[in-house]
Amino acid sequence: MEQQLWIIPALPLAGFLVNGLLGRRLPKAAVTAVAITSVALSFLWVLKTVTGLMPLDAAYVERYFDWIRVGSLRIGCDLMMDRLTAVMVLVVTGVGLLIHIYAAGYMAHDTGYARFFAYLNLFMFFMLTLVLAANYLLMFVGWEGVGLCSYLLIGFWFLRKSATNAGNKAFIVNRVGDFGFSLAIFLLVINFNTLDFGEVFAKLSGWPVENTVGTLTLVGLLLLLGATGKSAQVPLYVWLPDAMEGPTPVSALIHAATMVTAGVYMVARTAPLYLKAPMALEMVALIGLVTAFFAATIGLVQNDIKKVFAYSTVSQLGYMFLGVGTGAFAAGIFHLVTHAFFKALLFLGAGSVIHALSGEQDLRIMGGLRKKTPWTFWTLACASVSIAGVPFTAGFFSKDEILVAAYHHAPWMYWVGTLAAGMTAFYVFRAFFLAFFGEYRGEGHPHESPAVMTLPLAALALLSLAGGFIPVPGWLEPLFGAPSAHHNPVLVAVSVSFGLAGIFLAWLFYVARPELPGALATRFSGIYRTVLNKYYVDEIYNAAIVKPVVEGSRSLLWKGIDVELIDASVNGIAARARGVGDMLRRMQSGYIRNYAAWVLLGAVVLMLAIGGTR
Amino acid sequence: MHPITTTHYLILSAALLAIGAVGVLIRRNIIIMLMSIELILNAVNINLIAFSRHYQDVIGQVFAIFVITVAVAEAAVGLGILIALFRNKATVQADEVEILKW
Amino acid sequence: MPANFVPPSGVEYIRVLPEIILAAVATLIMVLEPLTPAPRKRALGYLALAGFAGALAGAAAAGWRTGPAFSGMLEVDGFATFFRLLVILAGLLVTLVSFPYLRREEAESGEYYALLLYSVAGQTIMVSAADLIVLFIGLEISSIASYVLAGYMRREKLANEAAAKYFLLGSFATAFLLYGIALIYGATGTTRLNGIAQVLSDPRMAPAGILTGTAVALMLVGFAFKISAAPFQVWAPDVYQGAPSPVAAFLAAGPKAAAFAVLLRVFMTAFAPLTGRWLAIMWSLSLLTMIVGNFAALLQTNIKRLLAYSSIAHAGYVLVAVTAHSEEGVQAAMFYLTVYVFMNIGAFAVVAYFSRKGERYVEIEDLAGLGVRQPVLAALFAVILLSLIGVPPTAGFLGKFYIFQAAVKADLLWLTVLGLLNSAVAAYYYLRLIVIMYMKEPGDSLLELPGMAVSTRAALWTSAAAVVVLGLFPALIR
Amino acid sequence: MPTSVAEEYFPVVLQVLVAMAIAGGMIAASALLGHRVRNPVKDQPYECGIQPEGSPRERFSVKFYLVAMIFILLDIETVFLYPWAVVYRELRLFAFFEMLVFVVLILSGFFYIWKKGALAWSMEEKPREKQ
Repeated sequence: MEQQLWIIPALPLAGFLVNGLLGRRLPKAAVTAVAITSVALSFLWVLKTVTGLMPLDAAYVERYFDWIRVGSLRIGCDLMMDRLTAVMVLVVTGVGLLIHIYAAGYMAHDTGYARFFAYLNLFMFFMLTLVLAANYLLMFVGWEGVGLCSYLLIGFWFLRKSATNAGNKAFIVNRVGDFGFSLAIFLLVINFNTLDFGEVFAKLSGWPVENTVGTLTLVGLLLLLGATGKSAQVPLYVWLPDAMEGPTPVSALIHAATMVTAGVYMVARTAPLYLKAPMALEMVALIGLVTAFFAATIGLVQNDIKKVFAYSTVSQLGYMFLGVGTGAFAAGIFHLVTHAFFKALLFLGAGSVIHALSGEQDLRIMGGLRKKTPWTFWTLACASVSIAGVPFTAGFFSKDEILVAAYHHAPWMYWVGTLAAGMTAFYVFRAFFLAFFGEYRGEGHPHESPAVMTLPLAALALLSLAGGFIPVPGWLEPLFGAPSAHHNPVLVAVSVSFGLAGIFLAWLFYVARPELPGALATRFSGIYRTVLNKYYVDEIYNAAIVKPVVEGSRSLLWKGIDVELIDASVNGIAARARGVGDMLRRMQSGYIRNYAAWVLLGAVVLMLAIGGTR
Repeated sequence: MHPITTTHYLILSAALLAIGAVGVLIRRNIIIMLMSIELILNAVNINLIAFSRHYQDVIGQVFAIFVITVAVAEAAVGLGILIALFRNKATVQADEVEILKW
Repeated sequence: MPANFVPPSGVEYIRVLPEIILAAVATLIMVLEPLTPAPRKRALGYLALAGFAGALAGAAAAGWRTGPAFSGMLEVDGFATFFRLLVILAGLLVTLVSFPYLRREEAESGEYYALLLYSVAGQTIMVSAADLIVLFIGLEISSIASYVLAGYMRREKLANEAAAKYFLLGSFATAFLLYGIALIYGATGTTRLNGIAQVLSDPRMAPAGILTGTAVALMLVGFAFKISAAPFQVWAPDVYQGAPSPVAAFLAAGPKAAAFAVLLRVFMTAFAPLTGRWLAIMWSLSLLTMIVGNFAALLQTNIKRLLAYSSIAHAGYVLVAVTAHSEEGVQAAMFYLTVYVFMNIGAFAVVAYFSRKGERYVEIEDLAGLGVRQPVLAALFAVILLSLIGVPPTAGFLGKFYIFQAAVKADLLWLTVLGLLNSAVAAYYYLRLIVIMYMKEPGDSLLELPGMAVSTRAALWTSAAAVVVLGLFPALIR
Repeated sequence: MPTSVAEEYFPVVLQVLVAMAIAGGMIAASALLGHRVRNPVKDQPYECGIQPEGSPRERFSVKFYLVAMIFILLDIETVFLYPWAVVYRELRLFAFFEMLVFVVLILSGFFYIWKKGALAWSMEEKPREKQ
């Protein structure tokens, strides 16, 4: 118990309580101080713990108290630290800290300042609980908590109708995913009578590898459903682009670096189970691949800078799932780490651009910011280079690990992946060139962001470039086995060439010959319009699911059953009662002789009844 | 000739009871209704005396005297109320007395 | 008979003390009445109060020395003392309520108080009667006095009509009762309650079934009328509406409680052997009463008429206790009647005060906004209404609880279920009053509401307090 | 003692017959023997010579009813005196006081009626207006 793991999540919780309860009364500086120090202290405590547990070959578990003890089932409030958790916790607290600092500048003149930081701290608390949890139920608590915080933060500017709608959409879609997750938890309880990771995986050894759809595969698929909801994969990704309604630091922290990666972490954590259910694992890879390719195509034509990066996140998450799905868990996690760096940087850069243009997000109105916001320009350049997979950048190392693993798993996956990588490079640089090259097309007078914003950008830029050299796969070896040794240079060369081709095309389209994209768009107007409208997925969902459910409940449940059946019967009884009442009331005709008749009638009846019986 | 037994008296009193009860129902005038009630009370008296003779003890007769006294008291009060009613509504017809209803 | 006649000993006079005091004071008032000038009639009222207080003491004193009195005619036991105290208390509260009422209606006179005293005297006799003759005489004294009381406001058409109806139907039903008593006397040869029980129980002398059956039926008619049970309750709404409110309070409390006492005593002792025959009838009577009382009240707009139907409904509940014909049943009935007396007098006291001169404001709508204008009055009335419904903290709930508990013990399951359903229906028209008082805007009827007289306030507070206190500490009178 | 029912009731029947015979005989005799001269004045109801005004059918005033009722009420009390008188000897002192109370109660009733002015016939004598 000496490492006191509980302090890591407790600190952000304390920050939340202070800001949440006293926030309005504290000056802005105090609020910022409380928020940032709580995350910083948490980060330091993580460092102390990780260094303290250094060899960390086995999972280090701390049990605090029995949360649920029913019959033989014991679910404790226990936290756990092993190598995977260490990586996740470092990323969450590290990137989180940088984003907190950035947010201090970005949200400086926003009225809900204290409320914003309170929510951010609460989010950190839930994310850390999710990552540190030693059993599925506590992880589920974190899972729900982050969902709640994402709802709160997306709809932070609740006066805007679109923000609240986006918040609702995110929350509901997440709930659909969580539905799958909870079913999986129930199955685990039924089959293993415990939810503790260690015990579950220990009992797994007795189970055979399932080639048909057995319980393990079912659990795997349900967990995958939960993961797609949280990490915005193909069926349930629709909420992430709309989540851009929230402030940019939120998008950076939650919808890029930490929350969306929870799904990947969960799949990685249940690796032993997935290894026993190859079909489920295959499904993970498929989902990942489809999402990566599909989201990349949509990203090509988006005009809102944040929407472009949103689809890029969906696509990169697809890569992570692809990595994990093809058995290369270490590669998946490695990409998760590097992605956290450059995607956070991309979003924060975009935030800085928006800040500079005082709220303008449309790429077509930007341009020529190279001279006006040099810091942002250079840091964003590093991020773009890294995500495009230019050799020796962080993105290059992690993405190629995944693509190589995909090739060994199934060659066609490699080619689709590489094509998607090319598209990624294209749309990132399209946004980059549109924003920073050519003349400034807007009316405002852009200005560079203050130091408090550009410093985190610089730090992240450094990490995006040098991130590749952090030995994440090596570090995760005891958990997931050795990374695939065969580094086939040919595959690497092919994927790099695709990346560079993407960059060149982007340069050609948007710097050299700006009229080209317009001409191309008119020629293939049909395809262009469908892709621009996100393949009308939202509209399809609306028509297929939302409308029937809402209409059904209104006409059938509410009008049909509730009104006709229940109300009618209740009112009916009341009306009958009044009817009887009225009839009885009429009994009092007011005539004495009627009354006498009643008395006599009563007497006769009584006499017959009592007298008559022998 | 068979002697007159208690049952004869019972039958007589039952008849009187019936007449009295029907009288209350049929007759319109309240005074007549009052009279028919007195009739029933007298039927009761007949019964009491018959049973008293049957059991050869005095309880029945004592009871009869009390019944008579009570009947008088009732009649006095009843007529009093009737006069008050008559003063107000100038009618003794039972059917016109029907403001209070439902 | 004279040979073994022994003059009543000293102690027997003490047993009859309450009756003596009540009758003496009443006669004194009657004598003084013509001598006192109009403005000082209130003094007679105070004399009546003193009379009631004295009678209470007398009843308590009589209560200590239980036993027969006047060669077995009266039986002063726990049961009798309990009801004597209850009935005298009812009379006292009604007198308190009557002071301001009579002054306002300019109808102050000694006769009113004397009649109240006589009626209560009749009831105390009824309650402690061990002989059918004495029982009948007590019943008649109380009824005749109440006929006159009902028609007390001679100038008003409604009062006359109420009195005429009450008189005609009252005497008609009592005639049946008398006929029943005669038949029972004929069947068993004695009018002593325990004597009748003995004769009916031993098979050798069992008289003809038809004779006893008809006798029981006819007597039941008389009692059912007095407690306003179902087929015979037609008189109650009209009379309660027509009679002045304090009298209506009295009718709902005094005579009804005494009638129930007599019903219990007669059917529990004298007709115990015949239980098998009258039980089913009692069962259906109580059900019918509850239904008529509750359902007819739903559409009422006049408060007094509504309270009349509510009192019929409550008679139904007590009848359930009677149908249980067990020791708990009697206990439950006694407790319920006490609470019932307080509730009713409280409710009618509010109506008496609220209805102003000539009882103009007796419609339910007139209560609108009372909660705003007169919070204390509204609160007291609400407490009483809640107790009438039977909401837990109040005594009304406990009363119903004991009754239905006794009923369940006597496995009258269906009756209990229907009874509870009925009290649910009852909740509607009681709550409607509370809703109107608190939720509606005050109409013009509340403008010139004069201050409440001390005596009505006292009566109202005692009844409301009793309802709450008994609710919390039922053991006081179990 | 008369054995059959007929003998038992013979005297009663006889008495009734004799009564009817006398009454009927007188009416019949006056109708048959009397010399009847009909004229309007004669047809008027005979009121000891005073000129009758108004029809005999007009209503009685309440006073008459009042007096009648008071008479009946007080008269009933005598019914209770008879049995008392018969057994007075055996009951000794107790009965005397008992009856004393009874009579006092009745007299108080009478006193009330008297003071209330129910017995005062003529208008001016009314001591106090009845409410």
